[in-house]
Amino acid sequence: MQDVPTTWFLLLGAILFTIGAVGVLVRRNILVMLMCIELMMNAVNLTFVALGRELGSLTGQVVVFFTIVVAAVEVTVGLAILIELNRLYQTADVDEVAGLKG
Amino acid sequence: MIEMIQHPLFWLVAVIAVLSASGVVLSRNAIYSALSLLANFIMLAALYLMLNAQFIAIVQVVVYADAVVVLFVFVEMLLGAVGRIPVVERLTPHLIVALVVGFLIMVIVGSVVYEVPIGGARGSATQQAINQAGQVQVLGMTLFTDYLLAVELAGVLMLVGLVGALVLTHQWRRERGIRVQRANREGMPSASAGANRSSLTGNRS
Amino acid sequence: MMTEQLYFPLLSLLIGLPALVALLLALLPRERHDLLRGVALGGTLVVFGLSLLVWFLFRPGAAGFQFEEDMLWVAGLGIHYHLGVDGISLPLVVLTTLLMVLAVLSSWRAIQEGVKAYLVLMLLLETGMLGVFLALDLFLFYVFWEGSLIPMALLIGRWGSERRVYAAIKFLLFTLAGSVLMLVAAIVLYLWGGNTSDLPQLLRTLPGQLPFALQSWLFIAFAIAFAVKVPLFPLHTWLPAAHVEAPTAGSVILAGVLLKMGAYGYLRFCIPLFPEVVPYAVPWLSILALIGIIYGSLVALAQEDIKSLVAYSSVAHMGFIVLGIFALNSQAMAGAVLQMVNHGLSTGGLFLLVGVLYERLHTRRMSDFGGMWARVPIFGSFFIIAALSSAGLPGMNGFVGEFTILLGTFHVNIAYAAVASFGIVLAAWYLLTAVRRTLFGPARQGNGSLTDMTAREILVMLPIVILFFVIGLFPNWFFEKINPAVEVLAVQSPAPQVHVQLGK
Amino acid sequence: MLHSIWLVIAAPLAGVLLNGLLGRHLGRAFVGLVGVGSVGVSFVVGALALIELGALPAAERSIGVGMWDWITIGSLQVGMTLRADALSLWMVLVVSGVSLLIHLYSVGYMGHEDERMFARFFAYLNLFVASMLLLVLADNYLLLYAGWELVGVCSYLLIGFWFHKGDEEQAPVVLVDGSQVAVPPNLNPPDSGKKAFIVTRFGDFGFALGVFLIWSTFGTLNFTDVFAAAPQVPTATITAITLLLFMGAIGKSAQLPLSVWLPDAMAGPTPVSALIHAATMVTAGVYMVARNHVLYDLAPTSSLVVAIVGAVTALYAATIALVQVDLKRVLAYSTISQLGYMFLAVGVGAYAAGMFHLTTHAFFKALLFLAAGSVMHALHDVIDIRRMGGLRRKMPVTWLTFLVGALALAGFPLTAGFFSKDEILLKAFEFSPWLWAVGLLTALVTALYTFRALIVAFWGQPRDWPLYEKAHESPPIMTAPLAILAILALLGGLLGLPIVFGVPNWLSEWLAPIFAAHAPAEKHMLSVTTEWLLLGISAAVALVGIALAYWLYAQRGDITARLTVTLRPIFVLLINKYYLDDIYNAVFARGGQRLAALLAQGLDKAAIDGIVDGGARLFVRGGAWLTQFEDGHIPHYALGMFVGALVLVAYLVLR
Repeated sequence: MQDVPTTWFLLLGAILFTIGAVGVLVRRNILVMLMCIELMMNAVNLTFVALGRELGSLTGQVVVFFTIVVAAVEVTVGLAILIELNRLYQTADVDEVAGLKG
Repeated sequence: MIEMIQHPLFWLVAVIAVLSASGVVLSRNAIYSALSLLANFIMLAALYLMLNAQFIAIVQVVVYADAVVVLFVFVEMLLGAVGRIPVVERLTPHLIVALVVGFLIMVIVGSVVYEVPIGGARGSATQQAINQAGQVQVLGMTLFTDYLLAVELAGVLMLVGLVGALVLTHQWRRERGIRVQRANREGMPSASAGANRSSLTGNRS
Repeated sequence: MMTEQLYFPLLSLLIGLPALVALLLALLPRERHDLLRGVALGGTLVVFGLSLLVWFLFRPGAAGFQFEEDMLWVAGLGIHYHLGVDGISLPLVVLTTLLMVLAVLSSWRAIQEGVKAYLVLMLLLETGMLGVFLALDLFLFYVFWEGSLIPMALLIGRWGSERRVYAAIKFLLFTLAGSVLMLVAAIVLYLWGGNTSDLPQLLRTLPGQLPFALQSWLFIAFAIAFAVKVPLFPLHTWLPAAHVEAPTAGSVILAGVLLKMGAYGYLRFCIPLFPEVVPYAVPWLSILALIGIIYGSLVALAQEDIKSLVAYSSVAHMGFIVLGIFALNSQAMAGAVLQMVNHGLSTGGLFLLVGVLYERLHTRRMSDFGGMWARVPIFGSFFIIAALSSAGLPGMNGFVGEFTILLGTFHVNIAYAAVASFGIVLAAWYLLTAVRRTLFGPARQGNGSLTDMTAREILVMLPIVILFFVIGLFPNWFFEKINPAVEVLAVQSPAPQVHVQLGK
Repeated sequence: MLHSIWLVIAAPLAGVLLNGLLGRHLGRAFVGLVGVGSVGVSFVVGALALIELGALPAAERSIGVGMWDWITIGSLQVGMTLRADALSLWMVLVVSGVSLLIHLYSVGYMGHEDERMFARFFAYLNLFVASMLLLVLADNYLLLYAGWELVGVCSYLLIGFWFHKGDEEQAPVVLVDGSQVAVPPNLNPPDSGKKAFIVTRFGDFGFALGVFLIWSTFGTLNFTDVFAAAPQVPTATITAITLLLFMGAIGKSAQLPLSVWLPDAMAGPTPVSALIHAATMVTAGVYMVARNHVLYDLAPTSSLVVAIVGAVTALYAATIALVQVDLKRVLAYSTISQLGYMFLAVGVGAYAAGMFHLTTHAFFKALLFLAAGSVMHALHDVIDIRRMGGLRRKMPVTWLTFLVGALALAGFPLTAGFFSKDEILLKAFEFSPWLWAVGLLTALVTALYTFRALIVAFWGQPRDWPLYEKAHESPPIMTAPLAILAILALLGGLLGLPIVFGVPNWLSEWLAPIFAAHAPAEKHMLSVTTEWLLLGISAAVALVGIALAYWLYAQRGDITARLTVTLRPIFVLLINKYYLDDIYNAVFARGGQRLAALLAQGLDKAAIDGIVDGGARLFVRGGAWLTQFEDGHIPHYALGMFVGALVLVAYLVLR
C-alpha cells in the first residue's frame, strides 16, 4: 500500500489556503480575520511538511517550526493591537477602522 | 496496521479540516469560529503525524491548538458583544472580487500542484535515516547546529513580541490612547465624532 | 602631464576650506550671531585670498590645466579625484570666491533667523560651486553639481520671501530633471571611454570611438542639463521664481555663479567631448539663445517687480553668453567667458542694490518707488552705474564682453549678430525703465524715512564697481588668461568662415 | 604736447572724479573752478598740440598715441590709441573751446542748484567733454564707438538732470477765429533722457553692426589700416559698411527718421542743450562721416543717401521750427535742420565745408542757446515765446548777442553762418541743383523762423507784464561767454572765406591733408561768375527771409494771424511735428510695451509656466486620484495584496 501522495496534501493545503484567504477578505470581524490568517499559515505549513517528506529534507519541518514561532508571536501582538484598537474605536469591525490612509 | 487505513484516514481528516476551516469563515459568532479553528488545528496535527512529522504535530497541538486558540477565546471573552458582526450583509463589489480572487488562487495553485512534478535535489533525510536516529533527535540536531542562529533569533523575536504585547496593552498607554482617540475623532466624519467635537467646543466656550 | 612647481594641493584646499569652516561653524553656539558671521566672513575672505593666489600664480599664455591634482578616488570604478584650473574656470573661481565674501557681508543684517544654518549652507554652497569649476572628472563634477544644488534650494526655501517653497521646489525639480539626463550621459561616456570618467583621459580615448547617433544623444542630454541651468528659453521659468523669492545673497550667488555653471558646462564638456555634433547643434542653441535675448528683454520690460526684471535680464544676458560660446571662434568664446564674470558682477550688483532697497521698504514693486535719487544719492549712483554696466556701457565691463561676443558671432553669422545686437537696444530700454521708475520722477510720500546706504553696504558694492571699470578698461588682464583655453576649443571646433581677409 | 594728447581727456576725467566723488564737500566755487579749469587745460593742451602739428610737414600731420592694449583676442587687436591729426585736433579745439565757454556760463546758470546737484552737474559735463574728446581722438572704430556711446550716456544723464520734474503742459494756441490748436506737452526730463538714449541706441545698433562688418571684412579696426585696404574691397561691402555707420549718425545727429529725440532733449538744463544738443555731440555724426570719408568716397550710393537724408531733414525740421512756441524747441529744430545741412555737405563730398559749418554752427548755435538760457534765467524758466516780448529793453546784452546769433543762423551776409552755409550750397549745386534748391528753400525758411522767434521774444511790447517786470540782465559770468561767442559767430567766417574772395580758405587748407589725400580728383570747378551768382542768391535769400519775418511778425501780425487760420491744417500738422512722435509712440513705445506685456502674461506666465506648473499639478492630481484607493479600509488593502500576489504567481506560472 502506498503512502498518501504528496500531491493530495498539497491540494488540501491549497484549499485551506483559499478558504483562509477568502475569510480574510470577506470577514469584517478583526478577530476572525486573524483566525483566517492562522488558517492560511497552517495551510502553508502543511505544504512545507508535505514537500519536506517528498524531498527527504528536514528543512521543511525546520521552517514550519519557525513559522509556528512567528505565528505565535504574531497572534500575541495582533491580539494586543486588537485590544488597543477596541479601546479606541469600541468595535472590532474593520469597516469602522479606516485611519490607515494618507 | 495504520498503513492500511491511511487513505481513508486522510480523507476523513481532510474533509474535517476543510469543513472546520469553512466553519471559521462562516460562523457568525466568533466563539464558533475559534472552536472551528481548534478543530482545524487538530486535524492538521493529525496530518503532520501522517507525514511522519511527530515533533511538528506535537508543537502544533501545544502552540496552536492550546495557546493560540485559548488566546483567541480569551480575547473574544474580553471584548464581549463586539465580536458579533455579520458574515456577509450584502453583495458588494469587494466581495465579488474577493471571491473571484480566492477562486483564482485555488485554481492556479491547485493546477500547479497537480500538474507540475515535484523537482529538486533529494535530501539525505530519508525515511530510513530518520527512523534510525529518531525523528525528534534528528530535527533537534538540525535546529541546534545548522539553524542555531535562527533559533536564537526566534527566541529574541518571542521576547520582543512578549514585551510588545505588554507595552501595547499596558495601563499607561491608556491616557495617551484616549488623547490619540480624541485627535482621531476630530478628523473623522462620524456621528460620534461630531458629538465629541461639539462637547469639546462646549467646554471651551 | 607635468605638475606645477607647487606640490601643495592648493585647489583641494580651495574646495575644502569652506566646508571646513562650515564644520567649524556647526560647532559654534547658535546664539552668537556676530561670532558666526565673523567666522564665516573670515573663512570666505581666506578662500578669496587663496583664489587670488591661484590667479596670480597662474601662468598666462599656456593652454591646458594648471595646479592639477589627480588621484584615484573610487579605485574599482576608475573614478578619479582630478582637479585642475584653466583660463575658462579661473575667472569663474575668483568670481565665486569674491561674490561669496560679498554675499556673507550683505546678509549681515538681512538674515536674523537661523543664522548658523544659513552660514553653514552658504559655505557648503561655496564648496559645491568651486568643485564644479575645478573638477576634471565627470562623476566628481556631477557630485559637486548636485552638491551645490541642495544648499541653494534650502537657502531659497527657508530664507526666501512669500512663495519661497514653491520657488525652491521648482528650482530643485528643474535642475534635477536636467542633471539626471547628464548622469545617464556620463555613465554612457564612462562605459564607452574605457571605464574612466576622467575628462582628459576621455578626451584622449573617445575621439573616433563614439558612433555619431550616440554622440548626438549624449550631446542632447548634456545640453539640456546645462540649458536648464543657464537657463535657455523655454527652460527658464524657474529662474524668475527662484530669484524673486531667494534672499538677496541667494539671488547674488544664483545669478552670479550658479547660472555660469551651465555655460561653463557647455565649454568644458559639450564642445570638447562631441566635436562632430557641435556644428549641427550650433543653429539650435544659437537660435534658442537669440530667443532668450529678445524674449528675456521684452518680458523684463513688462515686469512690475524689480527683482523679476533683473531676473529676466539674466535670461537675456545669458543668451549672449551661450551665443558667444557657440560662435566657436576665439573672440566670441573669450568674450563669453569674460561676459560670465561681467554678468556675475553687474547682475550680482543689481541684486545687492535691490536687496538694499527691499530691506528698507519691504517692497519690490517699482510703482512703490520713484524719485529716490534725491533721498538716497549714494544708492542712486550705484544703481545707475550697475544698470549702465549691465546695459553694456563702454569703459565698463559689460561692453567688452558683449562687443567681443557680437564681433565673433558676426564673423560666423550676420543674422545672429544682428538680432543679438538689437537685444542691446532692448537692454537699454528695460534697464533705463527700471532706473526711471526707481530713482527718477517725483518723490513718493511713503518713502520719507528712507536712509542711504550704510558703510557696510557701500563696502559690499565698492569692489564690484571698481571691477566694472577695471574689466572695462583693462580686459586684457583677463583675456591673457582666457585666450589660450578658448583657442584650444576654437581650433578643435570647425573654424569660422572668413569672408575677406585683408589689411595688416 | 602732441604725444601727451591724452591729457586732453585725462584732465576732464580728473575733474569728473574730483567733482563726482567729493564735489558736495568742496563748495560751489571750487567745483566750478575744477569744472572750468579742467576743460581749460584740455583747451590749452589741444591748442598747443594744434600749433605743434601745424609746424610739422603736411604729410606727417598724423600722430598715433598709444596708451595701452585694450582688447586682444587672437586676431582682434584693439588698442587704447589716440590719433592726433588735423581733423581730430580741430575738433578738439572746437569742442574744448565751446565747452570752456559753456562751463563758465554754467557756473552762473546753475548757481541756484544745491551743492550736490551743482557738483553732479559739473561732473556730468566734464564726463561729457572727456567722452566727446575720446570720440574725436579715437584711432579705431571701437574707441570711436566707445566715445559715441559714452556721450550718449552723458546726454541721457544731463537731459534727465532735473529728474523730479514732470511733463510740462503747453497752453493751446488761440487763433483769431477763436478756435484753439492744442500744443503737445513738453515731455518730462527723465523720460526725455530715456527716449534720447534709446532712440540713439537704435541708431548705434546699426553703427555696431557696421563696426562688426569692418572687422569681419578687414580683420582690423584701426582707421589707417582700414582706409589703406578699403580700395580692394568690393563696393557693395563698403556701401553696406557706410550705410550701417550712417545709421549711427542718423541717431546721434537726430536726422530723419530718428530725429524725434532732440526736441525733447531740451528738457535738460540750457547749457546742456547748448553744449551737447547743439554744438558738439549731435555733430559727432558729421565728424564720423568726415572721418570715414575714404569709405564714403568709395560708396557713392551711401554718399547720396547721406546727402538726401541731410537735405530732407534740413527742410523738414526748418518747417517745424516755424510754428514752435517754445524758444528752445525752435532752436532744437533749427539744430536738426543745420545738421541736415552738414550731412548734405559731407554727402556731396564737401567734407571741409561740412566741418566748417560744424564749427560756425557750434559758435552761433551755442550762442543762441546760451542767450535763450539767459532769457530763461531772467524769466524764471519761462520759455514760451508767447509770454515774452519787448525783452530787448530789459536785457540788452542778451538781445544783442541773440541778434548776432540769429543773423549768423539766418545767413546774413558776412557772418560766420553765411560763409559756411554758402560753401555748402555751392558744393551742393556742383553736385546737383535739386539738392541746392532744397538747401536754398531751407535757408529762406531758416531766416524766417529765426527772426520770427527773435521778433516775438525781444521786439514789440511785453505780453506778460508781471513776468516782464521781474526780468533782469544775467550776471557777467553768463554774459561774458555770450559776448565771446557772438564775436566768434560774427568773425568765424574768416576761417573759410570763399575762394572767389581771392583769399585762402584757411580751414579747407588745414584739413586738406586729411580730405585731399584720398579724395577723388576734382570733378569740375564752377566758373567764377556762377560762384558770385550763387553767393548773391544766398545773400538775397537770407535778406528776403529776414525782411519777410519782420513784415509778417513785427509789421503785419494781422496777416500772419489770418494766414494761420487759412492754413490751419498745415499749422496743426507742423505744430504736431508731422505726427512722427505720435506714430513712434504708438508703434514702438506702446506697441513694444504691449508686446512685452503679452509675452510676459500670455507666453511666459500662461503658456510656458502653465505647462510647467500644469505638469506639476498633473502629478499632484494623479496622486490625489490614487489616494482614493487608499481609503484606510484594511480589507481593501488586503484585497490589493492578494491581487498583487495573484498576478505575480500567475506571471511565474504562465511564463
